Amino acid sequence: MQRVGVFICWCGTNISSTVNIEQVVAALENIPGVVYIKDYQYMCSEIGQNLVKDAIKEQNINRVVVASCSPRMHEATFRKAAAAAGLNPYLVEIANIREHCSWVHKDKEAATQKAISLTRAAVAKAILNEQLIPGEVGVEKRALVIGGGIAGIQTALDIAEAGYQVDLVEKTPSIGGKMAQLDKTFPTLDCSACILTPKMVDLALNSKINLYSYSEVTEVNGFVGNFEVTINQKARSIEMEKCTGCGICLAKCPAKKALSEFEEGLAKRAAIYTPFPQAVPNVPVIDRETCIKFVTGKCGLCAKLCPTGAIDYEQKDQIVNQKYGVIIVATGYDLINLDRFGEYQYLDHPDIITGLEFERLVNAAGPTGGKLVRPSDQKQPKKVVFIQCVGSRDKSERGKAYCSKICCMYTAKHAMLLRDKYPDCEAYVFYIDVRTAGKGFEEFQRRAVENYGVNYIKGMVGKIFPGDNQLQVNGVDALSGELLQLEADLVVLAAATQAKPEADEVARMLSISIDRDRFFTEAHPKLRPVETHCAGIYLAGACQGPKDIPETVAQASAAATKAIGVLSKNKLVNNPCVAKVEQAVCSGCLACIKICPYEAITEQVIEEKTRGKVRLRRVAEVNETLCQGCGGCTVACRPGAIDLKGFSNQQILAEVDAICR
Amino acid sequence: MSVIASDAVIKKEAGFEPLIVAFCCNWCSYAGADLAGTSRLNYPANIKIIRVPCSCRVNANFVLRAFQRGADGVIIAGCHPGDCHYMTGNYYTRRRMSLLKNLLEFIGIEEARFKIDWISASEGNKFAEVMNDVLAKVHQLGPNRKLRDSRWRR
Amino acid sequence: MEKIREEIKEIVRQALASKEVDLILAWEKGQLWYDSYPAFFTEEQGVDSLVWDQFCVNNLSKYLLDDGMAGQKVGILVKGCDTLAFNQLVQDNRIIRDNVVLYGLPCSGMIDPAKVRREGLDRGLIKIKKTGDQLIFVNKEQQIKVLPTQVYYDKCLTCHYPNPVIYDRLIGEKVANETLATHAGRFSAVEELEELSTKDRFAYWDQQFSKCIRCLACRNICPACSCEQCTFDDSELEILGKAKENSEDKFFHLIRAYHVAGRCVDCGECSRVCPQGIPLEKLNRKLIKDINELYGEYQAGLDPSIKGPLVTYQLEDTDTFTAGERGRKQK
Amino acid sequence: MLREKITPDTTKKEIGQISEISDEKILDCLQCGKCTAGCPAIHGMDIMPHQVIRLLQLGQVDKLLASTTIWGCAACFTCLSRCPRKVDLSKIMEALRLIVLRTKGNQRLEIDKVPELLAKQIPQQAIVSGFRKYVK
Amino acid sequence: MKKIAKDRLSLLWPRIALNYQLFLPIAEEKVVNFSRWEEGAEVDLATLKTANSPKDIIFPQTETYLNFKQEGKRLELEMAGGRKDYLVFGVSPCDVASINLLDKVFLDEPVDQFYQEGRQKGVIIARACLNPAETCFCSSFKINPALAPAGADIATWDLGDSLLWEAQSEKGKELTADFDDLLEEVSREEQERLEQVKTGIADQLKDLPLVNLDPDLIEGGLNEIFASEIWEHLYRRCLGCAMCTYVCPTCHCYDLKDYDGNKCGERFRCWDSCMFSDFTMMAHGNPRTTQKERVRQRFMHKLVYYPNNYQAYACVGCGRCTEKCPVSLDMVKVIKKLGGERNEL
Repeated sequence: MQRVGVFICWCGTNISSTVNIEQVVAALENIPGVVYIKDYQYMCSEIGQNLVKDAIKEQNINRVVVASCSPRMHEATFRKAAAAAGLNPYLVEIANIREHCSWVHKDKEAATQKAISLTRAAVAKAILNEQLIPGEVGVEKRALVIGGGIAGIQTALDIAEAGYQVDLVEKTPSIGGKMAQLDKTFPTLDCSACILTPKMVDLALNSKINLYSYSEVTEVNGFVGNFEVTINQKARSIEMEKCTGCGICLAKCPAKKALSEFEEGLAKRAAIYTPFPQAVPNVPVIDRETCIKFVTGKCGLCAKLCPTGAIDYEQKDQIVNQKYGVIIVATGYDLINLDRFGEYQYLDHPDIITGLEFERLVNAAGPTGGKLVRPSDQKQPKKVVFIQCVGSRDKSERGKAYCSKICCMYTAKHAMLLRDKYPDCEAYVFYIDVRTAGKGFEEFQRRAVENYGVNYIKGMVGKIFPGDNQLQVNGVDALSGELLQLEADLVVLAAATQAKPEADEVARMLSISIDRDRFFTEAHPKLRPVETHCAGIYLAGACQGPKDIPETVAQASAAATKAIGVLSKNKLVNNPCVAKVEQAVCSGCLACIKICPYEAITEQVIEEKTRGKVRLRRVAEVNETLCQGCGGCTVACRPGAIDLKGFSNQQILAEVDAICR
Repeated sequence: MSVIASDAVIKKEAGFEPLIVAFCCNWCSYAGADLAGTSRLNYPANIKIIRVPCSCRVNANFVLRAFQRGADGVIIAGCHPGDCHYMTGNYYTRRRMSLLKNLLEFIGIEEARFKIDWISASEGNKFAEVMNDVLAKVHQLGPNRKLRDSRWRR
Repeated sequence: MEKIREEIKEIVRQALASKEVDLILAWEKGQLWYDSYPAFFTEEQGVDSLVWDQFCVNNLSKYLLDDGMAGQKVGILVKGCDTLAFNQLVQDNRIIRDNVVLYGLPCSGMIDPAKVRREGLDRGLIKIKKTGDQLIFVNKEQQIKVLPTQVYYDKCLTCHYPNPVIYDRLIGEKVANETLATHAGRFSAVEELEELSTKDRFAYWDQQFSKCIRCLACRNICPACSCEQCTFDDSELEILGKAKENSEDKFFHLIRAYHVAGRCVDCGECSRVCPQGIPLEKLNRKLIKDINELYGEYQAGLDPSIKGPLVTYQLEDTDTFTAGERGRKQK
Repeated sequence: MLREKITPDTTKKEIGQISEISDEKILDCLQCGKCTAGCPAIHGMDIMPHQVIRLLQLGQVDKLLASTTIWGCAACFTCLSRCPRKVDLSKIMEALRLIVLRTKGNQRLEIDKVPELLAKQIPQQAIVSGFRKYVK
Repeated sequence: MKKIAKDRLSLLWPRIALNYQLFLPIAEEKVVNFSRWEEGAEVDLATLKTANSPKDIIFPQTETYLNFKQEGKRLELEMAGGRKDYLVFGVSPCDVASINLLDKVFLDEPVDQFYQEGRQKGVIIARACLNPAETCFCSSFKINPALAPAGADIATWDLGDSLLWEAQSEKGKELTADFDDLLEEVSREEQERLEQVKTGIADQLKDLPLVNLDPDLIEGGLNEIFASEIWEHLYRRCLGCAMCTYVCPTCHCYDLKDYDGNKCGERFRCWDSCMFSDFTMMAHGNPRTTQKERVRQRFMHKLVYYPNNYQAYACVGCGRCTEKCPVSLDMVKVIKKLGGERNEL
């Protein structure tokens, strides 16, 4: 006999201010099976949990219904509490009367009635709950990190540090990412390369880390502990083992017309190239689109010159199949395309540049050797205008509604660097708001204003008119209400950050979700910021949302910790809410096998005696460790021979009936 | 022995409070509903949500049972195609429910009573919008008598 | 047909005598002119009563599910439509292909006794002859020439597989696929209904479903309804009660049609056996039509190796419910 | 001036009218000033476009109704095309003009004056749009 | 004896409908069944064999026993019943005979109150069967299609332009008086024509293909028939549907069910069929686990068990199963197999 205990949470006043708890209690008293009802201010608190535990022990209840917040919030909490009191945790059911009721309805009477209805449905479901025991599955003790920027590097190093194998897959020829392109970092102004390159070298030398550069993940199957991943190693045209990184080929390559990606197109590179001198691995790549050998068939100079004979024009893409226990996604971000911001003339004038281009122009290793000159005439600028929020906080189709988070700080940094190096050069910053939330950030930005004399103007630029020699910047000082017309030599645009264009594809491949800005979605915005909804897949860095370096590194380490948590286990317990087959009813049509995304269902031949004859019959069987509990098979199964534990046909019908009462 | 009330009768029915049963997949739409809650986006209390692991868990039986038990509208909400937590579940939902929806229309059930939509975990707004929209349309249609069991009282 | 009947009998006798098969599923003649019903032949001697005429409408392949046949080699006479059903049962793993010997019979159509009665051709009927394109109904007084379209089952008039699509042995000559012309009209009745207003469509189906006596003949004759235990018979789940209630009638018919979606071979047996004349084939064909329009042409039972439309998907599939993605919209 | 309330209750009605007529959300504005910075008609304005919204946010409708700005706006939509918040200022200007015309009824242009203007060889579009703008 | 002109029937129907729920054979898309008459209905008196027998009017497919209501923890019960007066017009002699067979079951002790009420509230107007179909074999059960068996309140005969009308019970007489203004006296010549018609029917019967069927010839007692080998051969083609039992005018098995309608509900009976696998399902399972046993049960009941209890066969030879069974597993074949045939056809 099912004895249901119902526990109604006030959630302080979150629930009780809209839902009349007394009325809910009164209504539940009449439901057959409900033998105990208790309400409390904070059911999730220790006292609240003890109410549940005590009732299990003292009131002899064997089904628990908690009417509280979303099961996504505290289902696990109450299951644990029940287990602690000796009740199978899967006999607990949650009625969501906060997120789905008190928070969205204003009318108290209606909300109360709905709360009763939802709780009644939970009772109906709970009565049909059965004891479930989770199964176990082994863990492949190897992590995959996708993306070799600072996020990926940090994650890989941390996991390796804990003693686990890590494979890092980087799409470009070298790891380093955006951070490798930066000159100095805020708010300390230390040199980006100086802090990054040692980490890159560490990574290259770490025996636990295997680097797949110039590679891409093409397929991901499986589940936490047992992901099956296919990696495509693109043909470098260089044999990695033979190459010593001497650089002769780079110097002698006759095809030097391609724009350097690393230098943001501000310099040219050879067809055979390493993105930058400190690249890891320090092995060049042949860009087959610009290489004369590949385009015309003639040349082959690099092969002739290579002292180790490492050049291999015939090299093919290689497919690697590997199993992983966990996956960390650290695919980073991009700047938005400025095509649609016609008023800034970015496409039309070389002296209107992005912040990232500015980084390269002031970088000692950059195309100008660190000398800031105008790309148009190589002259040193005397007046530089910085414009913030180019596309950020922009609700229109051409921008991004969110704040890109890093621009205020890097613009302050740029202005400061400029004023520091060239005190005679004026710096103007147009801003909407200056946001400096971060350790030492406010002080940093104030230094730019107070010590370095950077002119901060609250206001925006309406349009830039390129003149003969200079750029006429028409702006406004919104505070004073005065129009400004500045004759600038150089304009730096703080273009908004955005998710990588491949994010959709990556999300689909990994079965993780992306938000409407196409950043990957974390499992919980506050409490599970590095996990995804897919167990065993974690997020690090700006692929999850705009971030600066310290935050990225922090998240990377957090993701590594989460990953290590999984890797350190020998077995993982399964979700026991999986499919099961009633073989007597199964007709063996095996539609379930055809649609199962996890190949969790197999065919089995059973012997059956009917009327004295032995009949061999095909039936389906579920592998409980592979089944993830989506329930698709239960619908494909017409007779209902395959059902989902914890969400059975009978349970859902009972919920429907109860909700319609 | 037709049971359709004439339009006039339906309109006269004062204080009609529709009941809408919404099946929401745990990973996207249920989370979207949670987000609507966290964001305090109002939608009417007439909508009651049943949590299912995936939209592909929703059987045609459940939909019809809801109508039999007096639901005036039924909603199935799942992850956007390509976003399914279980990789392929909503692709099957898409086919199954496309056919079911057409079949229901074919036997003369008003199109607006059965809504399927894709609502992601980040679309708290869309969740509230879809709910409000279905409710408004069902309100206009009046109570479901066509599929309701005449013995069921609500 | 008589000639072929004798040929069939000879083949059946030989097959039983040589133990090529343990049992043959065929038809036998009953007491009335139209009464050709399913029969099980196990002995050579019994084969005399075997019949092959224009009333052998029953599809025999579902009898292959009979668990009494376990371990036996079974022969079966099959028409074109029957082979589609056979293939569907193979696809649903209900039949092991190798345990069955198929004797294929080309068929140009079966006669609907109800139409014969309606035309008044049954009075004093002695026999029916077929010459060329015409049928001759012979009674005591006269011979009446009739076009097949007047007396054939509706389902035969839209038949598109008059010849078996799979067989081990074909008996008789294949018939020309002449009915293909009318095949185009397969969905015309569905389209007519689609053109109606929602209200009128409901009025139509409400009236049709209210006639149902829930005898379940439509389900039990259906070669796609091959489950060990039908979900309607699941006493624990009890999704369908036994009361004669409008909503339960609708539930039954919607779910019945929906459960055979993508597997219905459009043999029309459900409508044929309905004692109340409910046009069940319109529901099935609505689903077939939608599947064809939304997810590509598909004929269930044609090739068991092709996955059915509801156990597969395409990334770029359309749907009928999101804005801008609606498949063909009804009024 | 010492304000007790950001938006005084006395102007709620007008603010409501303006948002109803224009269907624009004045609270969307971040006061970045981009509208002002790019406005080609700025020189005939005593209140800058971004200040128009600020005044609306502050409920100071009276200042706006008395301003030259609302009559100076050419409804060229430059501001809208660049506004990061998709605020259509020209609609707000129109709403303000309508309030003036509806309450005071003083047409800025009389129909009899039109032939005279034509004689001055003002572009026809300007006359038509002026007519629309100044007459209700 | 009276008569009513055919063209006055359209006046008769609304008159009857004033005081009775009127059921008539009504055609709906080629299928004729007894349905509630309403203005404009397509009454079809020519079709003698309706798809369903009028059984479901007297013994509805679903009939509420009691209604219940829940108030808090209290349950209120209320007996159902209160049938309205009804009149069925145009019942064939075989169907009238079938009602008599149902009466034996339901009106015998213990009396079935609901059925009894149904019978009391009902008026049966029979119509002689002038044109028996080839699937008919009522004469095998000693039913004369030219006459209305006892149990019909009024008998009618179709003479083309008019219906002859004769009251056979008190109820019938009262009704005849009520409609006196619509009825006319019958002429001598018409009386003669009626006799001719009756002879014509008898002649037709001789020519019917199933006329030689005679269940009295079935040999053996209960045990022999039960153990007969014929069942093994017969049952195999049975689909296990309930068509034969639901179109049969004499099948009368039912199940009792409860419906929970949310704080209210009902206990109802509904037709059930011995062909179904869940028929008479009990806690320990089903007494008849194979279709063979189910098929045997049905025919044993009609031909052996019922006669043992009530001294009559539970079949009236209406021929509905003969015509409708999708696989021709009908009463005729069973009787024949059991030897109930006078000579080979």
